[in-house]
Amino acid sequence: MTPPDDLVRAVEAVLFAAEAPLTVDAIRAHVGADPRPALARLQADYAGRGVQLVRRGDRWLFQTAADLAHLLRRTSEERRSLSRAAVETLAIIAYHEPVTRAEIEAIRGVQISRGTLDVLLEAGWIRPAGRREVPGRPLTYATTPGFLTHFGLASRRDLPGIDDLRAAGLLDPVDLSSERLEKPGDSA
Amino acid sequence: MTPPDDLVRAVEAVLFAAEAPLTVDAIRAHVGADPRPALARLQADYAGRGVQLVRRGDRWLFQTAADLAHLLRRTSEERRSLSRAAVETLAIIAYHEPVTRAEIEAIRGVQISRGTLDVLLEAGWIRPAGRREVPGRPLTYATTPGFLTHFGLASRRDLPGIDDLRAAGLLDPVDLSSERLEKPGDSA
Amino acid sequence: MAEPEQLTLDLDGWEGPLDLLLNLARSQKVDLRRISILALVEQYLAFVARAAALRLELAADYLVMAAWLAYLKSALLLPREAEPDPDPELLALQLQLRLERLDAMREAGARLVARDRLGRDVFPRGMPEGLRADRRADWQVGLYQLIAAYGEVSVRTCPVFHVVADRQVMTLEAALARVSTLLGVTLDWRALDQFLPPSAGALRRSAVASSFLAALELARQGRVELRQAGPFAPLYLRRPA
Repeated sequence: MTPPDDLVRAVEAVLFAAEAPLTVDAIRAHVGADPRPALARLQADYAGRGVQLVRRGDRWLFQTAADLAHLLRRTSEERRSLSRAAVETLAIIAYHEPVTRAEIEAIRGVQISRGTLDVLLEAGWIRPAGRREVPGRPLTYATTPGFLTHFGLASRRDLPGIDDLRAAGLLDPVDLSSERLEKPGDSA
Repeated sequence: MTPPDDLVRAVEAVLFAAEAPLTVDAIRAHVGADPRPALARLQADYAGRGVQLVRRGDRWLFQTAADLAHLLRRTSEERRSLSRAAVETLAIIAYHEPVTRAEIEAIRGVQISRGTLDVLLEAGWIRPAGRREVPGRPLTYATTPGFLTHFGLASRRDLPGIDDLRAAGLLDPVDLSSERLEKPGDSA
Repeated sequence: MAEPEQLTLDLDGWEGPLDLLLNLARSQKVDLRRISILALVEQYLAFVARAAALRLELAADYLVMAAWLAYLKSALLLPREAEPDPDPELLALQLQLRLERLDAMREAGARLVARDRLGRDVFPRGMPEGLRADRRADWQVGLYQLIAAYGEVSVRTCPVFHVVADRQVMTLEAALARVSTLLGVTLDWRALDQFLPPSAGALRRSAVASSFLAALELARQGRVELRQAGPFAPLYLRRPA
């Protein structure tokens, strides 16, 4: 390939920097000469490269080669841990579904922020599951098949029950504050 | 010139499509392989063309060749030119970084007026670069990758005349006690 | 008045005394390392004197610099003391270094802005397709965390029963009945403790509190008169005459 002459270089730079496809006249206004021979030369130079010189109607532009479009988009996986509020909310939905936001809050004893449900929805673990026919018709939430897959469950029935949790020591209030002095049953 | 292989085409397309200069890692994330051999090959391919592949800091970008500036300058968007104070402040930060506001003021012999650092921060050329562990813990400033890109520097070592200035001792750390020069009462 | 204004504008052109000094030094047309500090000081002092003669308001830092330079000048001219402190030669050298340093940065800034600048002289691609990176979160949460969280929620929110075991109290109703009944027995003032049932310990404390409240309630209804000599003195009750 012979080195490009000044006109070819000029047309190349003008088209590269242009913010919209340019007509031959517009290119000529920049470079001060008929750009058509240079356009033909550039088209040949870029043939087979990752960038192509193409004509759309009567306008010219550089664009990336169509077969490489997939490279311009990529998905990256980010390891992130779920907030405590989100884990608790997910657990409550899994154990009580279908359940409304107000019911989740009543069970947690704390309000849940808008973002918490969004995170779970985006993760694909919960879904809106219709409205409850009570005043205000609140939306209910339930888990998805994706939830079962992620947590390796065949069905929701595989979730350990309250008694299983107690047996496993998961109901021992080990890290709770001293304000809770008694558990039901202990004092009776 | 041999036709470019797939990796070269891929790196070429990714850099053409990018809206900002890319690091080697960012390119690798898109093309799935070490792009460095391809970058070297592309730099050679584009040498002498109207478009160049350049490295700015650890980032790469295509840009138009400098000698074609006269064809491309956009008279419509006249850039607001920098004040003398802003230019000097930028030079001091670039050549002395990281540098505190007090050190900049000591070199210039005047206080920095309100807008000067703001203008440079807004342009994306400087950034806060941590605090100096001296009394008062003053904030330091340093330049950004955007500074290298805008001023066409491959690295800070390419700053005009930096080696000579260093050799002449003109980039030595600023002795803030020399401020006393202007206060005869203090030194007497 | 036109002329002084002209000079005011001129003064505004300087960014402080160091800037002015550097410009005066440059007018000596020699390498900054070989300028005559004495000549420079003369020029500066002459400038300040001229501005003062024109009754221009000089910024304080110009005058401070003038004072310091006058001191430096006299120190440089006077015969050397045995141990001059600070050494005037050293001070002159420091001033020269400051001028050189500012000059170097001024020069560097000029060279910097004259470079081929992106967006002014060289251009990035005008219409980049753009790259997209879709971030997918890979949530790190397992079944154990899920059920443990449910356990915690259950523990935190299950109802807590608080049983008061065997505590003797005298209710307000009982106290009201007892005080009313006893008031009917006599017309004399009687201390509150004479209205209490025979008891000790916790029940007595409860009886005092309830009987006191009963006395207040009966007084409100006009069914008893109360008398107390002072704070914490015994409280006396009597049926109204």
